[in-house]
Amino acid sequence: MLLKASQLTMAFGAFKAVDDASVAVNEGEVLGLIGPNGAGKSTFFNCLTGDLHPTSGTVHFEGRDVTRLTPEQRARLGIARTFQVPLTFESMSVLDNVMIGAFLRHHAAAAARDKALEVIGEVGLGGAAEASAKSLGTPGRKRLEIARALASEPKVLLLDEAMAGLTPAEIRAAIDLVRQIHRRGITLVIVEHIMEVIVSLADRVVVFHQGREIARGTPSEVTRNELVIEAYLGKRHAAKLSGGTT
Amino acid sequence: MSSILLQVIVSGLLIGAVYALFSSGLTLIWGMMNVINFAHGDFVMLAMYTAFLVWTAFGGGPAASVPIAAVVLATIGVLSYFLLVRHIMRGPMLAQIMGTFGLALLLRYSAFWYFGANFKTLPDTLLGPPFVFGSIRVDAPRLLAGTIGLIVTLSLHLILTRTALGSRMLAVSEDATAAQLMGIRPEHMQAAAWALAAGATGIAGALIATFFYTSPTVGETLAIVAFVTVAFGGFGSVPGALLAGLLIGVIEAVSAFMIGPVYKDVIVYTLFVLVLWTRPQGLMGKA
Amino acid sequence: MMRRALPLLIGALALLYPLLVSGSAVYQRLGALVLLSAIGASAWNLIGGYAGQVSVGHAVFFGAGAYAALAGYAQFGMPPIAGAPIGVGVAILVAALIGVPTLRLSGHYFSMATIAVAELVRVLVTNWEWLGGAQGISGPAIPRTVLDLSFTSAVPYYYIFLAVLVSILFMTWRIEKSRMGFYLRAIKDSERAARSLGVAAGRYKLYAYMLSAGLTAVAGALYAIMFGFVDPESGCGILISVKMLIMAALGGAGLLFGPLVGALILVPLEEISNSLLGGKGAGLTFVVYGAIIVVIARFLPSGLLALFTGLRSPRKPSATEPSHAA
Amino acid sequence: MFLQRGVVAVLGAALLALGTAQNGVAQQSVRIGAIYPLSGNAASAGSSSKAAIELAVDLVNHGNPDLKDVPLADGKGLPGLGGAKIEVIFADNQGTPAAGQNQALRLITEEKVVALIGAYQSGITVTTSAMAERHGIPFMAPESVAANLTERGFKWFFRATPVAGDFARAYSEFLKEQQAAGQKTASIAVVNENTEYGNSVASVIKEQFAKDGLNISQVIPYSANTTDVQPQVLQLKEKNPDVVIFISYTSDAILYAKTMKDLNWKPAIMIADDAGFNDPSFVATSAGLVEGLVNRSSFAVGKPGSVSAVINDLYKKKTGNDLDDPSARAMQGMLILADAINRAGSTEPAKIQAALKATDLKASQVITGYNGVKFDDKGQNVLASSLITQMQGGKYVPVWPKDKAAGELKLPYKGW
Repeated sequence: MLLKASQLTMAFGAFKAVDDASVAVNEGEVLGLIGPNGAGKSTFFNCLTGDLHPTSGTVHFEGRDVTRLTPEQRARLGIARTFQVPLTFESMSVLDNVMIGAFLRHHAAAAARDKALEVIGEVGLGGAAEASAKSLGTPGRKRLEIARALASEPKVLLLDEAMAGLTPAEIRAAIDLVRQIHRRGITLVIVEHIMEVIVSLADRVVVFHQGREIARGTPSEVTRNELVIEAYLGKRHAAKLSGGTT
Repeated sequence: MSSILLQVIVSGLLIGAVYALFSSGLTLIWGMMNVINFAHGDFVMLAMYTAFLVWTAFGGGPAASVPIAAVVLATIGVLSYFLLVRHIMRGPMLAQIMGTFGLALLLRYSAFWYFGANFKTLPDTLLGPPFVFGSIRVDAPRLLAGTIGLIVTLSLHLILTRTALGSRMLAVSEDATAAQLMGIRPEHMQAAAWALAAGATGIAGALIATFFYTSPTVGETLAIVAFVTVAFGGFGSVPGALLAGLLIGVIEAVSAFMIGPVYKDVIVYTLFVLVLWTRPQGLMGKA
Repeated sequence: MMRRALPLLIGALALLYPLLVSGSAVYQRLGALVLLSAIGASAWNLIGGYAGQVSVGHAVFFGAGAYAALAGYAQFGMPPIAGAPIGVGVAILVAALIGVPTLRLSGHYFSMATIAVAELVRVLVTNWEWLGGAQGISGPAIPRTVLDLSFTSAVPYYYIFLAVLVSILFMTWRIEKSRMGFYLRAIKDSERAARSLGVAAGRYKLYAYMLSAGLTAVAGALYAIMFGFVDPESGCGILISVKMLIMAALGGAGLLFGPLVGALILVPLEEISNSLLGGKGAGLTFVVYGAIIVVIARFLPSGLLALFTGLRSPRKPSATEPSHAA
Repeated sequence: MFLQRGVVAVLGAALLALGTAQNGVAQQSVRIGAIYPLSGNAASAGSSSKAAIELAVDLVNHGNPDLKDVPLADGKGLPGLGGAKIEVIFADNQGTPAAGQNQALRLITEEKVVALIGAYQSGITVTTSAMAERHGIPFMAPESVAANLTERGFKWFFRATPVAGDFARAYSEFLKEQQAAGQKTASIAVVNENTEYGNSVASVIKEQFAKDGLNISQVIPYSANTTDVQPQVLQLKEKNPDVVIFISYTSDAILYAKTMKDLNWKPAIMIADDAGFNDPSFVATSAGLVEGLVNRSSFAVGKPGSVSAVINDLYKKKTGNDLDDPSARAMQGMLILADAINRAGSTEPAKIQAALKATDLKASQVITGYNGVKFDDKGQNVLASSLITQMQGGKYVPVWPKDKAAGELKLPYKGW
């Protein structure tokens, strides 16, 4: 097991955003986290990355307890992430953005630049390396975030709604990119509410509702699960999904 | 409790209410627009000179100078907003510090050029004799300033929380783009906030002039207190400024009396830094 | 051609400046004052410009340098320059003490905390008899040896300051090109994103803060050596902090030459307007000074140098090594 | 490219400024530089001193028939230099030691002044006079009292003003006389602002009083330019001393006067150490609150027709205010300089320095209450002395020592 959260609870005052959730991520798999807005999946996600420290429960990475580690310490161990609303370094060029990630494993500027240029090519931003991050649109920024994370050479990459705000064509391109990343042996955890993404990418899915896990299984299993349909998808969406189109 | 100590606390509360009064304008701007107005003390100074001019022109007391100073300062506030602040608030924080610091120098030395360096005061008999409650004495100008300080901070709070104007201004401060989609013109709301904040500062200055000296550099003396009060109370929180003002007033007075006046700043600054460390959002600021 | 000729020209101008104005002691001194201010502002630039942590309390470190230089003389008869390293050490130590708790704060809160700490230090120094208390301390009024660095002409100061400034700028340039420089800029843009990429933001901010503090102390020590006097207001006053910040911001914070450009504008402006208008005693010096700052903030909020970086290609200076030119 | 043009523009502007600054050089005049705080917190005092120095120069250049005893006040300029006129170049020290020193250099090298006078704040006098010393230009300090100024081994530094030790002795003698006359002086409080001026004066007073057996029961240092002085006044009210000595700048002096009335407390004898309490702003705003206040001054307006009265009238005509003590001392400093330059018969700094060392003015030849002017080896005027004045009907009247008094001392302190 690469990444394991056990009995994780995150309370803000009396409100429990995540309530006793246990999820394990196997090496090499693509795990989907889904749930309606406010289900607690983002909070759970941020507990995995270290942006939040859970009220109780533990997070283990490669068998090591990382519950109290900071985001930067986890990044060094090999956990990388993207943000729901892209947090690119706006005053820098695309190349410099990616170099920040590359510097984690390559301390010399020249080596970091080489690594960054390589990753930029891989994610298809090759033409824009010298452009300012500010000049990119939403798809570009999401891609830039993925490139930045990849440049840090992670073992697991956590994508927080990496497809939100993209057009269907852009989504298809993004899915290809994620598949390609997966093929390189990087484990993926994907938080999404676009079902198409989950269905086409995830090996396993965990469904959150009101801070609790309500179902888990393969995408096809959970989309047939009564609880999931009622709590989250709603009948209309379920019908759409079984039709196979969006 | 000895009657002297009680007098110390009463004096502290009164000066504290005044601190709250001249800090409420600053906290409004700071909280609503995320702009530190380094010229705030000089706004107070201009209001004090306005009060002085009102008195020399026709012998008018606070009844005349307070509304006049409020209008004059509100005008200056709106002008500053449209000519300067509107342009620097989207820039980096440094541009805001630079711009408002430059404005501070400009205002301070324009007053210097016009009024000269001499200290001015209003006659101390303007508001009549002090009130005496047993052994406690409360002088009229401070009592008036303290009372109006309470009224103004409370009204500002009510305007922000209970009126349509207030909720629009808050909407703009939360998310200007979203507010714009709802048909609110952010610039108008921000200009209104500056008018309101500077107007309140005008009231403060006119009242302070009744018991303080006025000089071109008096704003410097007052500004630091205002900054500390605002950060202490929580950026943007008018009730926070009130609470912090009263607290600072009493802490200053009691520590100056019990330990020594040179240490009152040490104690206030130390407390302030401790509050920032343990509660960066201030006493009543939003987390 | 132009790209190569311009730096050479500026370098030659900087080296020859005292000779070019050899007829005027005032303009030789002005050159030294510009460099001295540029040293302070460049030091501030490391934390305030590159890392984006707007300190309004650097007077503490400036004061540490200035006081160490003169206290060493007043208490032990050391040449002031010998106190400078002590000042740098004290500044770094104090920066660590202040930095650990305050650098956790963000934005305005950090700025406010630095103001408060600086005022606290000023009040404490005012009551600290060993440091001369409110009366301040003087340096060697009449130089005992050349080591006292007490010169009538400003030319030796000019070259000392030039050497220090060039060293600081070279160091800054090296940092800018290195991992640390990238990390600082990343922290400025988004601390959260930087941390997610393994940037130990707290540590890097602290390093930058300590380095900045140490270099600011150098500026303070040089100031004290040149002027031979420091008191709480001229060493630790809030105006010292604000001036460093304004100078860097005016030229372009976070840019290598920003502080120098700011100093090149503001120091002559200040000195010349004071010489021309100050004697009239109407405060006009500061009306002019304030107005120019306002106008620059209004029309060039990112500083004067942004004018040029904006016109240039979006290429960052990071790509100047020829082997990697795309 | 642009940068380059900017540099050239700045240099151009600088040279232009230099050019205009030098245009005003008149051949016949002796140029003296005066460095005072004309902006910043002390600007009020600085502008008063400026007016007083201008008046002194006017006396030398144009004369006044009523001032026959004052050297050079006969309007013939400087006879020793063929009737040359004095020209004063003022500079603003902006309240900072750095600006003071920068301006000193400018005055010496660009304006070619033959002597400097200033700089009000002691800390600025330190840096400014150091520049004069390096260039070998005489420096006259008419009002800076910090003790260390004359301890630096300077050869070009002259100080005309009495220093803290002189004031402390005056207070001590004055209070002992009052004690003998039956006034209560059992407990004495000292309230001092916490910068160089207040601290140094307070500590010297403490030493002197301890030596003379006067009991200081309470010392209250406070930070200058404070927002509130109520706690200090309440501390006094609690201990209720018989005598209070205030050492304060103008802003705080105004607040003390108001606050003591508000809190209804006054001592039997209230003494102010010059500074803020002598500022024309203070007298204009607060005289009615401090009737009977005892003050220290080196200048007090004597009987009509006396030198001090004539000068005060001239000053009042010029500025609308009475001549205050620090400004009178500045004026005196300028007159001493003028006298020395005249006797030197040269604008050569070394000759002026020698003439300053030989200065020997009698009490009748000075406009202040000094016993005369005579500099010791360190440059201190050994004949400098202080008068004790009292606020009577909105004006300070000299009341002590008896031979220089123009009015009767009235105790206890009345206040408002």
